Amino acid sequence: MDPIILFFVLGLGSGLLRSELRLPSAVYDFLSILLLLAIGLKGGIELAKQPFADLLPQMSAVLALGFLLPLVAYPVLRRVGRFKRADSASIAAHYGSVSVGTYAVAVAYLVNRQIYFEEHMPLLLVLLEIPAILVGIVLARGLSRQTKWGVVAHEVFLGKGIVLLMGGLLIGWIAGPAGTEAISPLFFDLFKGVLALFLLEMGILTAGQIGSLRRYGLFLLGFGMGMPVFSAVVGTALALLLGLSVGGTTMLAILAASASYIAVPAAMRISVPEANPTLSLAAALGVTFPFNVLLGIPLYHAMAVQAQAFWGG
Amino acid sequence: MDPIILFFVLGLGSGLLRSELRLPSAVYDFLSILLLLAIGLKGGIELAKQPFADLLPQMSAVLALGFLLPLVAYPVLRRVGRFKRADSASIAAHYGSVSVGTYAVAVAYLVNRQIYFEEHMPLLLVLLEIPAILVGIVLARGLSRQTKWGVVAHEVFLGKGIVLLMGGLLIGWIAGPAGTEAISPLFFDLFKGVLALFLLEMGILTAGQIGSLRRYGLFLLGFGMGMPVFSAVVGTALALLLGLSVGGTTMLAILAASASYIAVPAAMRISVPEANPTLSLAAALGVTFPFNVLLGIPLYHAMAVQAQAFWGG
Amino acid sequence: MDPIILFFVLGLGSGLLRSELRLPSAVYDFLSILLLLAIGLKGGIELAKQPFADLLPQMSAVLALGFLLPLVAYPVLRRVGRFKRADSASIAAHYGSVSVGTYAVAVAYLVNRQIYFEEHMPLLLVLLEIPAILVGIVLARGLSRQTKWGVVAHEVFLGKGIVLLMGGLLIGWIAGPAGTEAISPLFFDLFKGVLALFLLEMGILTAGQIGSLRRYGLFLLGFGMGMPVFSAVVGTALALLLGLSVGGTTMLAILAASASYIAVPAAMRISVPEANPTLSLAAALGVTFPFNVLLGIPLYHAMAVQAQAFWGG
Amino acid sequence: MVIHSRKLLTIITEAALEGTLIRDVERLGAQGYTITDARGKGRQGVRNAGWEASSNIRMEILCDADTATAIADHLRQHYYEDYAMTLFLVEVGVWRPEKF
Amino acid sequence: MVIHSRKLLTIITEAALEGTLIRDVERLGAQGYTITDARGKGRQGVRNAGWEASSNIRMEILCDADTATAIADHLRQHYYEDYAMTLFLVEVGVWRPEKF
Amino acid sequence: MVIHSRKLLTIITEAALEGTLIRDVERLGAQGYTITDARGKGRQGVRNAGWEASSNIRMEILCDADTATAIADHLRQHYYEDYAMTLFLVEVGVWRPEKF
Ligand SMILES: Nc1ncnc2c1ncn2[C@@H]1O[C@H](COP(=O)(O)O)[C@@H](O)[C@H]1O
Ligand SMILES: Nc1ncnc2c1ncn2[C@@H]1O[C@H](COP(=O)(O)O)[C@@H](O)[C@H]1O
Ligand SMILES: Nc1ncnc2c1ncn2[C@@H]1O[C@H](COP(=O)(O)O)[C@@H](O)[C@H]1O
Ligand code: NA
Ligand code: NA
Ligand code: NA
Repeated sequence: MDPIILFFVLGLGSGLLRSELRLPSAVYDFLSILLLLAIGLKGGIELAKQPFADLLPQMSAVLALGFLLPLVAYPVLRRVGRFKRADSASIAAHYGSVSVGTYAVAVAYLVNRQIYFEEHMPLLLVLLEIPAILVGIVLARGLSRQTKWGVVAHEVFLGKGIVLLMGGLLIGWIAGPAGTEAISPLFFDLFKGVLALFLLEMGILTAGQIGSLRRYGLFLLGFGMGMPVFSAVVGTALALLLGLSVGGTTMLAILAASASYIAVPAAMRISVPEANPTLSLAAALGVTFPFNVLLGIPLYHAMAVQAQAFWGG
Repeated sequence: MDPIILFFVLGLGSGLLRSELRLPSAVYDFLSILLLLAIGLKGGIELAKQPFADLLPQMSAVLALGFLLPLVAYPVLRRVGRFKRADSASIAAHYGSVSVGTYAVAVAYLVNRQIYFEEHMPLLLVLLEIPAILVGIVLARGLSRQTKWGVVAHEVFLGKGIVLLMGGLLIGWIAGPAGTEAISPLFFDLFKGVLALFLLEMGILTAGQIGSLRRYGLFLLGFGMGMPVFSAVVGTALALLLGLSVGGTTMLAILAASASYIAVPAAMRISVPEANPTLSLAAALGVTFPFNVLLGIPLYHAMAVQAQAFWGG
Repeated sequence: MDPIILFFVLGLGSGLLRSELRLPSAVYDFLSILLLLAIGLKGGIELAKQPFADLLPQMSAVLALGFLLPLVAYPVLRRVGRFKRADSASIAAHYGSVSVGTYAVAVAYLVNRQIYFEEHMPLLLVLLEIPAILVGIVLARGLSRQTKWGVVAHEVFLGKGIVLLMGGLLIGWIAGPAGTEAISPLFFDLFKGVLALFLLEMGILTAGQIGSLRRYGLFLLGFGMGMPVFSAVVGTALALLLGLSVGGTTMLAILAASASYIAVPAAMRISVPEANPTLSLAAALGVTFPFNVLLGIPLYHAMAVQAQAFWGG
Repeated sequence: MVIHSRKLLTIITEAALEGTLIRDVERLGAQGYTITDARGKGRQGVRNAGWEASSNIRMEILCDADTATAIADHLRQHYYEDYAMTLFLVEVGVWRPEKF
Repeated sequence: MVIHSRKLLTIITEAALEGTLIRDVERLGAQGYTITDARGKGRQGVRNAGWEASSNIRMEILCDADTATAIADHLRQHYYEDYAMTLFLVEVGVWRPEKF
Repeated sequence: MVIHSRKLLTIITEAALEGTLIRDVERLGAQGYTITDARGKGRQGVRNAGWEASSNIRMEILCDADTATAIADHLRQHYYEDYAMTLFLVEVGVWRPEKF
């Protein structure tokens, strides 16, 4: 088993056993900054190698995906889950967006198995982060005049995660492979080690969600595993349409399947404050993150292999 | 001279000169986490290479050592040092347990000189951390019903240090040498650099103990150097019995000789609160740590060489 | 363009757009500590390779430079800038001293272009940090008896920056190239990556100075760019006299041109508290740092090439 | 020197609100503020500082009684319902009353 | 809105006690608490936050007078002798008294 | 147990002053102090903790009225003009008055 997954399990275990183990928040921030920049840089370096125009179809498709997924999730949450409007909208936004941590684990998974994937994925990652937030706000409020779209845009586009991902992307793009060589020991050689520590803390945070999960019951548990599988199917189908490789298909599936626990919570807190943040975190962090990391990635990979074998070109 | 020792001296010097130099506590935590995981991983990877059953004799012997040492230290502290019962018990527990920082310096020392040692030492390190704590509590309280052994066990087995060491050990064991290759740039390549920074802070902390040392007088100074030498002799003898290599003998000596300044203080503070923590820290951190790092390690190594030459097989 | 400069631009941009991106202060401290130690170590390792006596002329010349520059800056600030005595003295001290961040960028610049420079520069860096502080205090107070020179000396020589630079220098000197090999993955391989993150935060800090800059007007802007160019010319001339290489000349120019934003602010705050720290920081950090990093370094390099072609030996 | 009476309003709330809160209290007349990072527990459960979404800040504002009331009213109307937030007021003495 | 009077009990003590303390004060009736990291000096010497064994926490509990007294009594009996610990009580005003 | 009245003097000032301040308040009779890191805004503009030169500390001193006055007077004379500094005084109750 990949040791980074074991780090996640270690964190989860020590969290459940109420060990006092925790990373200081400055360290957690440091690790996230390194991961976000590394992922951005990697994507930018690859963008430097290919004509940008070729990517426009993929980019539009992914934006559409980001609008679609929360629109599917919302009625399920509202009708079946019987959540309040604001809560349904907020949870839907979390699932329409993406989790950078999950993406990083998927990268490690594919690299480990030497499976090629389209390296501009970080660009799609950034694009997929944003639409669901806007959809979530509109679902909660309607197209109300009251919504301060300036504030929302600021929160969305200038949030830490997007700035680091986009910044890394641009730097990698401008500097190219040769230019970034000197910084690769920090950002690329240490990547998996940094990811391991990050997952240790993610395990601890996940363990902290079990309590709220118990309170909010079975529906969240089901939704937290059913929704990603559904999204992965949609992502896989889209990847086939776009003609991605097996690795790229797996990646698009995991992007669709993952649920945000950083950018979206922050944006929802400011824009839809009446939504209860405990609900969406319990689902995204307490169920979907571990599900994707432990079971989802191999599952979506198998799905991609099958799908490509049947319909792929 | 090994530069990591110079980092310790730099910290010590700037502490004594009252420079404002300090590592932020989040950074100190980060460095400790890296060291503990690295040591655990290293040990686990080696465990993966050999049959576990072969280690049982060594493991039992080390557990016995952990029970023995505090029982020797206690009467000395009580009678000669004239410390109160709780204080004697607490100091004895510190000296029966181990210091991970000292262990790491010893690893660097042996690796530097390319001296082989049994690589499963981290397992023995973990085992040696624990018994002395239990002995210390019993020495302080007797086998009283009042002691909340559940709380004690939680504090001991789920303390940060043990979780990281044991976790690293298990991860290394399960993932093996091939699996951990991708995380080795962070945990293994940076090891000595991280250790250097860690020792810088240890130097500063040691300097901070000189004040209390002055207050509590000569006995602590003598005990802080005499006890480790005695323990090292016991450790060396045990290593001969167990048939360890010269490097392994040095290691067992240093494990025995080192005094805990992380796990045991935390456990004693909760379980034997009436013991004055200043006393044990002044001895373990102000005397024994620098003594072992600067003089002890080469001394115990020389001792191991001699002992192996005379009695070794 | 060198990616580390792009990191600075990213920080500057996200600061100006009021993104919430910030490095936690513990992380900023960690990065500075790594940079200071790495620069010191590098210099020390080189010192180990050459007879110390040969450096005495350069060392004296640099000390003289450190006394001269603030004496030139002071009357300009007082007469032309119409600043109060204390403010003029304090700003002059900032510009007479050096910026380690700027030095690090210059190192990256020259190494990138494979331009040789005298590697003992960190020694000159340390020497140049100090005299300007003393000059600044005397300019503000006269040779008053009231000045607590003991406190000043403590602040200057035992400040974090000097201790780490000097400590690194001594460790590198004693341990030499072979001894420091084991710690080079942390201190040297990661150097540029660490510098990139450091510059990201510097960009954010610089953006934070724009407000005060606007308040204090045009003179500071002009001084913040004119003074470094003047100092660079003096530094270049001195380098020619001392017979330095093209790279060494560039380095001495950049040392002279850079303005302190760590050691001097701290010392001035304690020794000349009536000086307004906002003024000197706005100039040193808001103008001179970005000017040097973005334009100054290539400019001084071109100047060094020309100067060496005309007058160099 | 003589001591003057002022109010110290302490606000414990979600870290995510820091920026918004600063804008609001300055608009309502606060001449300054002090913030420390905190963790805690209340109606909204445990908030223990591991990461942004679950950490608190503790903001103190020294001001006169009217400003304190104005700020408290505003906060209760706009944030109290939806955010983790605790407010309390203490009577304090200051030496330079013109500052607050 | 009318302001109600409550007590703010502040406890400055060793970081190692955090878990135990939380359990105790909740059992004794505290509806919430706020904790910040601190360093300091007192009877037990300097405790300056470099590492766990020597760092402090500062815990605040808003509650009624009885709860404050109960907690203070408990702490003095169980911890005051053996741990670095300082307690003090302030009279504060709150707007939502039902919370505390 | 009976509660005694003491003063809590809070000083919010530049982090660079920490060492000097500790020396001064101990000389003026403080038996102890507690410090937390802080950020804030006042006369001297925003001080938001990103790095040393612009971060604050918040120091609390429990003492009797005379010591509090002595410290406050000293600080106002020596630092108030040139440094970012805010002082305030609160009436508090303590259980072990001999400590302060
Ligand atoms: N009774 C209390 N005493 C002290 N702090 C409290 C109390 N109740 C709540 N808090 C703090 O205020 C924050 C928000 O409170 P709440 O809105 O009740 O969740 C909590 O996370 C605590 O830090
Ligand atoms: N007079 C005081 N004023 C403010 N804080 C104090 C005072 N005395 C003690 N403390 C704080 O309480 C902690 C424990 O106090 P002690 O039990 O006296 O060692 C110290 O580390 C300080 O942080
Ligand atoms: N009205 C206020 N309320 C709370 N804290 C303040 C206030 N004014 C100033 N401060 C704090 O005291 C520090 C120094 O204040 P000043 O000397 O006014 O710049 C500021 O950085 C704030 O942290
Ligand atoms: Na998704
Ligand atoms: Na031992
Ligand atoms: Na200069």
